[in-house]
Amino acid sequence: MPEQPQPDTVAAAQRTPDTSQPYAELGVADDEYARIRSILGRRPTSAELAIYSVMWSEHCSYKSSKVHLRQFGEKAPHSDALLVGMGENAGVVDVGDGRAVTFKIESHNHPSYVEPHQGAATGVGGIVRDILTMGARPVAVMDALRFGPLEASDTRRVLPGVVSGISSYGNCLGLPNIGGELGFDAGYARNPLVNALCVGVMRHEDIQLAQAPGPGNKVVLFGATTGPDGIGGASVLASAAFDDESHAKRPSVQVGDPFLEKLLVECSLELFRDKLVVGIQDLGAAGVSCATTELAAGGTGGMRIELDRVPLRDSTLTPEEILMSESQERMMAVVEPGRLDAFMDTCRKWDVQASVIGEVTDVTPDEAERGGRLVMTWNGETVVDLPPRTASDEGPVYERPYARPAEQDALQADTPDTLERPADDEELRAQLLDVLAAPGVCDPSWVTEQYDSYVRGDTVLSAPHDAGMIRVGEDGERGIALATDGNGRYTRLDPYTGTQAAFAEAYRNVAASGARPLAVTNCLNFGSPEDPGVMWQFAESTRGLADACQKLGTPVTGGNVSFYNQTGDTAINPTPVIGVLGVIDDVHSRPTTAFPRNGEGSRIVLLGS
Amino acid sequence: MTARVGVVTFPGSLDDRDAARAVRLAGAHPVPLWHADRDLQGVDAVVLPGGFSYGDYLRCGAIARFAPVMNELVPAARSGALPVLGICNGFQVLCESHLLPGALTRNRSLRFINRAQAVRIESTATAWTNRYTEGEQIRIVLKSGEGNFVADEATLDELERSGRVIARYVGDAPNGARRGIAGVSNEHGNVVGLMPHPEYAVEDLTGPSTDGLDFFTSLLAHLASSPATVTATG
Amino acid sequence: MARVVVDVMLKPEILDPQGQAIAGACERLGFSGISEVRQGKRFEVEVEGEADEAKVDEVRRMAETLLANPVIEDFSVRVE
Amino acid sequence: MARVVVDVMLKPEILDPQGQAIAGACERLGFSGISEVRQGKRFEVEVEGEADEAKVDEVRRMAETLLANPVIEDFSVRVE
Ligand SMILES: Nc1ncnc2c1ncn2[C@@H]1O[C@H](COP(=O)(O)OP(=O)(O)O)[C@@H](O)[C@H]1O
Repeated sequence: MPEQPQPDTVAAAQRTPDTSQPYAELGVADDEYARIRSILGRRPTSAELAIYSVMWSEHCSYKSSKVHLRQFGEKAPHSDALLVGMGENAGVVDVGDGRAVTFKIESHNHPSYVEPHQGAATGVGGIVRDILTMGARPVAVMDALRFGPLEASDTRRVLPGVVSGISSYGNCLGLPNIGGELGFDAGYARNPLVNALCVGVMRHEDIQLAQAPGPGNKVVLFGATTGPDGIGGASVLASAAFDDESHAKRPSVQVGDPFLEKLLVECSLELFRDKLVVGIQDLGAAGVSCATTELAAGGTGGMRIELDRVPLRDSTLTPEEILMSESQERMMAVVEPGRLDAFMDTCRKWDVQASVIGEVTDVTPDEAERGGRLVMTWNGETVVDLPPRTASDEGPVYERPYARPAEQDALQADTPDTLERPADDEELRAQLLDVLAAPGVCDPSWVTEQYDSYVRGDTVLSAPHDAGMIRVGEDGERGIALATDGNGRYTRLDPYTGTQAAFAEAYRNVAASGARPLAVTNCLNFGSPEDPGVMWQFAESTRGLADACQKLGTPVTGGNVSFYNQTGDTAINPTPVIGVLGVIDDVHSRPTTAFPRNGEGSRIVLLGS
Repeated sequence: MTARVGVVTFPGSLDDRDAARAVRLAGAHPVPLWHADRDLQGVDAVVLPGGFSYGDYLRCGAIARFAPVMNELVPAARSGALPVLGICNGFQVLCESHLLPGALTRNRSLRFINRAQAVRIESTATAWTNRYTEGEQIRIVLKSGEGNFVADEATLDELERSGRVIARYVGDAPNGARRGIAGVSNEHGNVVGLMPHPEYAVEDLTGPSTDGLDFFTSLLAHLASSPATVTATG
Repeated sequence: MARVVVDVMLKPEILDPQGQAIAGACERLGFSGISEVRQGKRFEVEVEGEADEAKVDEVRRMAETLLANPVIEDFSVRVE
Repeated sequence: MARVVVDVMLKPEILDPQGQAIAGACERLGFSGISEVRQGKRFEVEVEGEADEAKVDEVRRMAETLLANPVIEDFSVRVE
């Protein structure tokens, strides 16, 4: 056995203020590092640096998008249906009869390029846990996919892998896939988009929030053990702290275990039903760092964690690696001491491993003022002592410069009017057939046949219909409908209108299924925010969506931003994928997307302009 | 007395809720059975539902076969007393338990198949198919990744000869199943395994038809006509 | 700690669509001279202590009852 | 005809849920002294003629590009 390396402790950090730290390799900017030092009044330990680096990453902090996303709140139309708005894991909408629905889209673009099957699978797993965390039973998924040209060799690797990943994970979890999108464009070669949506149903009183109230309450980690998944980045910390070959090459790939996720879902729902948790958070991209800082920030602000009590799959993990690990199928709960035994019994029943790793603590008014106090120990030594709100809520916010790209005019001037028209009927026919046979237009059943659309027995509409529809509540009349849409080409031509068009299409798809559109989620897939042209697209796109939502009276309840979708310097076409949720009072009344078989003599009417 | 039909939940079972719904719609009373209990609670029959028991990681049904509840179920089923319907994963569990011959392997296409599927009922001489007519075509749901029924030629011949092929796919078997076999029974006709899902074809709203309901009403007819069976398992 | 390996292959008379798909892909990708591919499973079982006869027997029983399905599969056990 | 065998296993640092499920089942079934199970794939590749160096190299290239996923798996090739 190699000797356990000495961790970088708070005491050591105080003793050695000038030790140089590999913050830049972790994506922390100079001024961000300076701010961390000023918050702490010393240099961060490497474990603290790990926490700030992931919590202040673009992915977790929304530092480039925040100023634009605010509009969704500011311009939000009044809606009686909104029970929980943006900011929580997912928004919650009242659908009547005491029932509420929560839904959200997440991207898993980059991981799905690196390892298509696992990347897409864990994308589904992540969004399902987000929905579960709100207290809801996940009831359906959808997937919006974009790939490079069908004939590109890369697409041949990525597309089947992505589809099999979504299929195997979603099917094994028992969630019907009720729709999605399939698009192809050269821009997505080497940068596919894999956006997964999940929707869940609960009773109003079951809403759970990510919070940790009550000093003395136990912090419990349950689900999978923690392994070296997705911590490629953490290796710089490990190798900076000590020389150890084995830490140099950590996998960036996370592998999903849908069976465990299924157990986790059933176990968590039973925990909620029996009122055994006071706060809960899923472990997403930033793992233990995110769950602890967010739970603490949402409660007293105080928490004490013994990191060495985290159950490990690989005993050589360092504190930094544990904090950054992206191992899947894990959840963190806050439990009253008196209910701990009952909590553990339920976990045992479902064969889900659970460990108490710490507790909620009180904070002094002084500490509260600074942002709370999160302390973590490793074999008795303090390796983290920071104000959690500074990591979770007070990350950097950037007003990135943006400017309309010069080529935008040329792009818009290049109208289809200049294109040659078909010379005769023959040519028109051939062109029409070409369009119908195009990969993004033709029958997608090669994909949709791999997804279980029936499981749970409540699917009223799924592929090939315009919207998916689910009956909510056993044998009830009420249902919800969902559609996602996005169009990178339109959005590239005019980000403001293009985004509105995508939203309007999803809205129409829901309306055409007989449901009343109620709320909106989105997944904003863009290039680098450091490119002013991309940032302009983003600003216009969010403005367009916020304005349209205001007009149509449907608030945005949540979403996800995915930046840095580019190959080299070339960004993808800006691709906001918009999801619209509607409610239908009687699912039996839904019209379907087909002319009725015995409808001879019926009139065909075209609505709109 | 309303018949009581047990529906087993293994870790990873998915279609237990739907099997229970179908039992209820047929007019019986569903009784949830937990994999870890050594107790069938005196039910009159059992449905082993679809899903991915234990993740189906090793082979579908291979681990579920050893669940404590199976220790009770297997002898009662083997003796001919207890009617058991295994659907999809439940079929796989029955094969792994050697209550039914053959095995279910990966679909020929190597992909999961989800679709409404035409199936022909080949035998009505079982506890679960007596309300159909022989040769009747029904439309139920096929949704599986490992639905390709295989067995050696001698076993297949014997199944055919003894009328134990109870359902076949109409047209080419989408999963490559030998001789188009979608379902088989044991020699007593009380144990039936079926790859496609009748429990998803019980309501017009959500299924491709309501053709699947008669698997469950067949059971009720069977129980009504053989009261001895009920007490034998009670 | 010692490692016992269990190899499980489909019986020769059982069709192996995965193997066939791979053989087909080999041809398309230009790998020549491949006449057949069959895909099976390999289990690496770590046993405590030495892999003595008793341990190997235990793994053999495990293979028989759990790791392989004798209806369609053959298996072999060896110490590595 | 000669047989070349390719064993493909998940890299040690990659989660193996299949192996874990099997190890759990072993324990419940009373197989004792099993500390870990990992599940991988075994390919039996039949090559035409002799399994000389060129052939084995060809199979190795096949393993790299087709049989194994180098992002998460390791493989080994041998003549049997
Ligand atoms: N990736 C996917 N996952 C699930 N369903 C999909 C996917 N792609 C397309 N679909 C479904 O297939 C049907 C047709 O899709 P599409 O051709 O995109 O429809 P439209 O052009 O009318 O939006 C729709 O019901 C859609 O929900």
